[in-house]
Amino acid sequence: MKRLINLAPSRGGRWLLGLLPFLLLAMLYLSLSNTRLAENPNDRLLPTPSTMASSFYHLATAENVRTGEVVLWTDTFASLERIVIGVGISALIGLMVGILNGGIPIIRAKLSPLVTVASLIPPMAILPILFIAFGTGEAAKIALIVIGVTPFLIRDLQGHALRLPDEQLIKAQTLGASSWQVLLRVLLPQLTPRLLNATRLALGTAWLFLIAAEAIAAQEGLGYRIFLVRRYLSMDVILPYVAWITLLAFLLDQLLAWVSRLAFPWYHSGEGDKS
Amino acid sequence: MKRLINLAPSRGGRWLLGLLPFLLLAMLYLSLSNTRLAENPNDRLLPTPSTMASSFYHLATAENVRTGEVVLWTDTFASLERIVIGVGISALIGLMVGILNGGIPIIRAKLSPLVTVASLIPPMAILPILFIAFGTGEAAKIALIVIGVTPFLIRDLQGHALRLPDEQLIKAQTLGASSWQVLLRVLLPQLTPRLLNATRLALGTAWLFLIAAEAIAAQEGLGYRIFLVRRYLSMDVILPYVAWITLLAFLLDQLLAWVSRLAFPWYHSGEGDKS
Amino acid sequence: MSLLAAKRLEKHYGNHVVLENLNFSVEPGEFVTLVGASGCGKTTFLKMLLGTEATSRGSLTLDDQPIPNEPGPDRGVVFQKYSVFPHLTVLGNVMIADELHSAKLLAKSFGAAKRRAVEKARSRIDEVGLDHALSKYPHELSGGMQQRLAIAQALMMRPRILLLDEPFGALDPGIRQDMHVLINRLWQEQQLTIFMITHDLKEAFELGTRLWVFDKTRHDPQAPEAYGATITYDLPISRDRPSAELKEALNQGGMKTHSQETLL
Amino acid sequence: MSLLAAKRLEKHYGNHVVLENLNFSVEPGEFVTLVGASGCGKTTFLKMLLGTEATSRGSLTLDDQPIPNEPGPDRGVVFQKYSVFPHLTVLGNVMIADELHSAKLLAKSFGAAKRRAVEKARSRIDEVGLDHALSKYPHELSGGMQQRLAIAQALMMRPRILLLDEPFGALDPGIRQDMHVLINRLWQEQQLTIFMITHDLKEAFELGTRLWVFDKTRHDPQAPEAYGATITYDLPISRDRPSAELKEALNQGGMKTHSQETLL
Amino acid sequence: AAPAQAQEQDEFSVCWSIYAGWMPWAYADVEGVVDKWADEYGISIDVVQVNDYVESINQFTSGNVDGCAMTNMDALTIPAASGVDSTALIINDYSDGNDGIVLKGSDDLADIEGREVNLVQFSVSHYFLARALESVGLTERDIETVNTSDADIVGLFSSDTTEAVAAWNPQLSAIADMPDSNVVYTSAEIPGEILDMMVVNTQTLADNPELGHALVGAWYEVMGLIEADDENALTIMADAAGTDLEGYKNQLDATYLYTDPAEAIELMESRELLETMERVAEFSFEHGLLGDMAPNAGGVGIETPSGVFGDEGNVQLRFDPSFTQAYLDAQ
Ligand SMILES: Nc1ncnc2c1ncn2[C@@H]1O[C@H](COP(=O)(O)OP(=O)(O)OP(=O)(O)O)[C@@H](O)[C@H]1O
Ligand SMILES: Nc1ncnc2c1ncn2[C@@H]1O[C@H](COP(=O)(O)OP(=O)(O)OP(=O)(O)O)[C@@H](O)[C@H]1O
Ligand SMILES: [Mg+2]
Ligand SMILES: [Mg+2]
Repeated sequence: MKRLINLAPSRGGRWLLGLLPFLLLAMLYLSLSNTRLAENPNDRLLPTPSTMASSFYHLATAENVRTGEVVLWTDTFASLERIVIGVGISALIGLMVGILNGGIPIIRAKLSPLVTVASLIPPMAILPILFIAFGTGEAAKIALIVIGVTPFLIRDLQGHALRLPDEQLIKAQTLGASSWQVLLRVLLPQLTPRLLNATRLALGTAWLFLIAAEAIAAQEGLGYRIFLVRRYLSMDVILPYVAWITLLAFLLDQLLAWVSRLAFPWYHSGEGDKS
Repeated sequence: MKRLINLAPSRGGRWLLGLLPFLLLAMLYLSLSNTRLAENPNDRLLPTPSTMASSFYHLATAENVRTGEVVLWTDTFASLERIVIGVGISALIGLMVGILNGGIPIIRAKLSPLVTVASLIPPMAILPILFIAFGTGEAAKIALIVIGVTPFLIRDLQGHALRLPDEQLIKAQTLGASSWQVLLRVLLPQLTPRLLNATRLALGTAWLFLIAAEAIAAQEGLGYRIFLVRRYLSMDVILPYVAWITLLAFLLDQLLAWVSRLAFPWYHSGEGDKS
Repeated sequence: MSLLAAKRLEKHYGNHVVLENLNFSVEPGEFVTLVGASGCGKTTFLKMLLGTEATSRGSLTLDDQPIPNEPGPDRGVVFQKYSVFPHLTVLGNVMIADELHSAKLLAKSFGAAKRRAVEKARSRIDEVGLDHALSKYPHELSGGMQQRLAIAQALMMRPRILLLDEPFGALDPGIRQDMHVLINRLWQEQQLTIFMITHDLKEAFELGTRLWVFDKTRHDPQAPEAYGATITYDLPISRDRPSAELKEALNQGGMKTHSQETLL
Repeated sequence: MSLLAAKRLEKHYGNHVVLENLNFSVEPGEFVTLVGASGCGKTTFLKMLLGTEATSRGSLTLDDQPIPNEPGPDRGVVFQKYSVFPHLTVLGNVMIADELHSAKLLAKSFGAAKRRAVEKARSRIDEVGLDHALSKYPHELSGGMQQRLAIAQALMMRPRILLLDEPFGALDPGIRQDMHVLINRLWQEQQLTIFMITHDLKEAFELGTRLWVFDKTRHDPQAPEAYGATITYDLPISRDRPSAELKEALNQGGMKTHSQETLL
Repeated sequence: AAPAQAQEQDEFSVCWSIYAGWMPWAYADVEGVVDKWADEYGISIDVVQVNDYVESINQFTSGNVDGCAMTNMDALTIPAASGVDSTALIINDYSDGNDGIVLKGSDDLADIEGREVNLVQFSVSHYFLARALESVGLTERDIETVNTSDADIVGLFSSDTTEAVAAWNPQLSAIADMPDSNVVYTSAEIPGEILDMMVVNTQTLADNPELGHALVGAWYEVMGLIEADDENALTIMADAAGTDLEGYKNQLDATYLYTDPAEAIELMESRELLETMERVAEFSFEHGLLGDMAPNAGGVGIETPSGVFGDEGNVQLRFDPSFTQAYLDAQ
């Protein structure tokens, strides 16, 4: 018999094994749900899959009488728009400040402590200030995402910039590069794939802030819906919405990974990190 | 003249430069605050530093008439307790699952997909579910922290476990180690400092969830107080509390860093990562 | 009955044939040195001896039994890198073998057992000349000291076979010379059977009693992965300079650059 | 007037004296090879020539002017690792020098300028034999090809001085031989002044016209950092085998292991 | 414990959230009034404060607590509509100005037309807003509603982009203090419609009447203190609400507290209560708050001493004066 640590499942087996805990969870849910519903048929806490499916189907197809909009899609587009804009702005700021901080010691000396402190402040706690500064519309929600995500991106990119081998900066200078040219042709292109990677890591946090922002004040959005129907304990809506958000998060993540592989082959097969 | 990228500030200069943006921010705040207060002396949004200081002093010293407790300390202890327990549980789970996942291929095949999916679910979206499932006691708040932080810790530690050179696992086996012994004497001690490091990274997120949870259901705690006085827009309490939270977060982070350096000298001066 | 024997042994990764048609038998006490171009499969071969890579075809036997399919205490190993545990001191690194053996559950010994293990480890450490660095961590040691430590560690369990994968590749030439003396002494004292991969033909000659050259006998430029390497030369070595005949053979066998480089 | 000259040059890091009492003058067209024990300060010396490390005391002049305190296009460099840009293809890596020069703002050329740059780069790439790999990224190249690319890149700006820090240290012996031929040819064709650090004394003799041995002349076992290394031997090399006298000198000067190893 | 399972037990929990009319629970909890009454009936009652109002009701609906302080409308649309048979044990007050609509730049309610209104959607604020719109001949189609968490509504109002809010106290008074804020409509204009109550699970109450008696007893003991203007008690309540004595008294001024149990009984038995509930049910039905299954406003039956509104076979919300009566009789 081989030692446990030396036993590797086959390819197909891995697939099945991976599915196993999901099946177990599903069965656990079903049995709990059945017990509760047997006791009280009106119980909303653990709805049956069919209830959830029909609620979700309803949300995904029925047009609102007043506006003619379909709830699920309105929510999805509103949320996606916010997260894409928010993360986009963060990425831009992160890239620029990260390059400047990482490449120019004098700027790093100025900004680094500020970024460190900023990254420690829980953005949720300073909401009122955000409202004053950015109003209560889309701007505030996007600002919350930006404030929540940018310090992480800056620190990550700054770290990567500092970890670029000195040899490359020296080499560029021996080829006659000015400071600006070093930033533009050595740091920028090498940090871009790392930005994509960092953005993928930051997406989770971005979703968090998006939902928090939508819980506070919104007229549509995935987080809005969850926090609105929460008062009716409509788990038949909340659970499919959570699954839907998870799926969207997964797809966004994969999209970024795919773009990165396509655009930066040297990064993924080279010495770049393997994550 | 040297190129900009080659100019490094002196030690003392770095210190001063780092202070600069904070001074600028402070001045900006003061001028904004003055303008608002000149317009409306009752404005609560941007209180003067002296107002904040006296409010904070009051919270930090005045005993509550009925309980004899000092608000700031009650809040601080309640929040710290939650965060320490929550992060502690997460770290334990993270370490154990991380080691098992990283060390034993068969377990990894089973759990890895589940962990991946779990890490994609935005915990904020299941916040409503949590309170319903766990009630409003400490359990729900700690559960939110655990749910929010554990998947990250597991993935990080699993990654580190997989990145340990195969040579070490093989070496241990040639010395006669069983699977259990490999986990215990090779993986566990080498992952512990990495756990501390990962925990430091996760602390920011943990604070976020703590505050979010305390906003919904709590009877004391830093997040609770902020949300309580938010009803009156008492920024003279909120702003010092935010600063206090930031300070606590910083101290916790430094504490972990210090413990790690003390306990794992080989990790910090060796080939371990430099963060 | 020979210690190790192979018959028409092959190793593939998918369609990529790495090794083919290996036939040999090795007696206890031999010191086999392995040379060959980079990527020709020397490490892969060592891994098959270790048991971390399965054989693809043919037979590989230890004491006439198929070789165990995972590492065990009868076969010690020293790699070029990562051979010692960074989280253990010199003493801890050497003691661990004993602890794994005597404390099945905790893999850590206490009291008298611990004192015995320390005693034993110290004498091993003395042997490799690290007695002044007992409580240092590997990152505080130079490359040469780390490899000594790795050797002391590997020999704690008194393995019958010692596998060395370019153990001195990363060392300074001066230090390397000291290591040669050390390994030679240990080999004789402990009656080990050693397999050592090296890129340095001179080293191979200096230490080994038997030299294996790994190379491809067939090569298809269109499909470089279609054929694998095998043992093209299996030469007994006496401790003198290589004979002219040997040089000749090597020059023709694709080892030109190696021999030119190190044999002048 | 000599190209480079040093007078009582020293380099300290805090209390740690790395180099002391360096005196030399180097004429255009010399090929200086630097050898010395690991950690004795060879790379530090090269960095002072590059301008990335400041001198601590004494003078170091280029054309009788204090050496510029940052890298410039007159001094090209090839490191052992990280010498090429991973995000650029072979063509891009070589073109970039031209682009930095001709497009100050975007550092990227277009249209006719681009065609000219490509043309120029291709001829350089041809010279180092990488013409078949124009659009490959460095990670797709072998170690030897990467170093060739680094050399082609470094020579694009026609530097007067070329600094090489163990450029071939990571290469296979066979490939190393080819690189020797290449660097020798380029040195002669372009009338470069070359400083090359190597661990391989044979390489140092084969390529250089002048050999510098870095070593400590004073050593305090209690305070190993109190004294620095200096140039203990400054030997002109003819392309023949080293004379017996030289061997003798080396044997006594602490270079024993090096010479034993590579000169047999 | 799931509601249907409720049997005889001796440990109970009730929850409340911060609102002027419910602050007596804070006092009753920390000063041991509830414990005293619970001991008297041989049970124990855990009084839990929940920071977020909606969450507190969810705790009740999901069966985590046995009772919860909530308004009449939320009692109907959340637990009752979810099939949790609920009993209004105590009617403690009605909002007499505690709810208000605030506009920026105008003191005329009619100017709300076309604006975005921040409020807690589908809450009693929403109902109140609908009633306000009705009074000036507008409907909800003439405005846009933005769901807003109640804790953040003050911060939002100080933002330039906010045009109108509907809020309750204490937020309302904080907003009213701000520059350019005009309170254009308050609940004082619809007295007796927005009722604040203590709601208890009907089944639990039926199985354990002691719970009802203990809660009622504790409540009216504190009411006595308020009636007597007990500064100490009021200060404790103010402190728990995050304000000072003066601020809290201002809030109480906008709250019509039924300090006299007889008055509360009178309201429960009155015809007006049933009519109010009918109006609330209709509003809720129009907004889909009674669930997709409800065929009409009467889908969820409401029972008061003066009669039943809606489906008699599906009565889920009951107003029960008997415990208050028992307390009165015992005094
Ligand atoms: N796990 C693997 N999967 C597929 N191919 C592999 C694997 N391991 C090794 N190879 C291939 O097998 C061949 C032999 O590799 P090996 O490491 O044994 O060479 P080597 O002789 O030790 O080389 P070096 O001298 O550089 O260490 C290489 O072409 C390598 O690409
Ligand atoms: N930035 C630095 N700060 C302090 N000490 C340094 C620094 N850089 C180098 N040193 C020290 O200077 C000495 C010389 O280092 P250097 O890298 O020049 O050696 P080297 O001769 O190139 O060695 P090798 O052959 O291993 O490359 C070493 O002892 C090193 O520790
Ligand atoms: Mg190998
Ligand atoms: Mg060096």
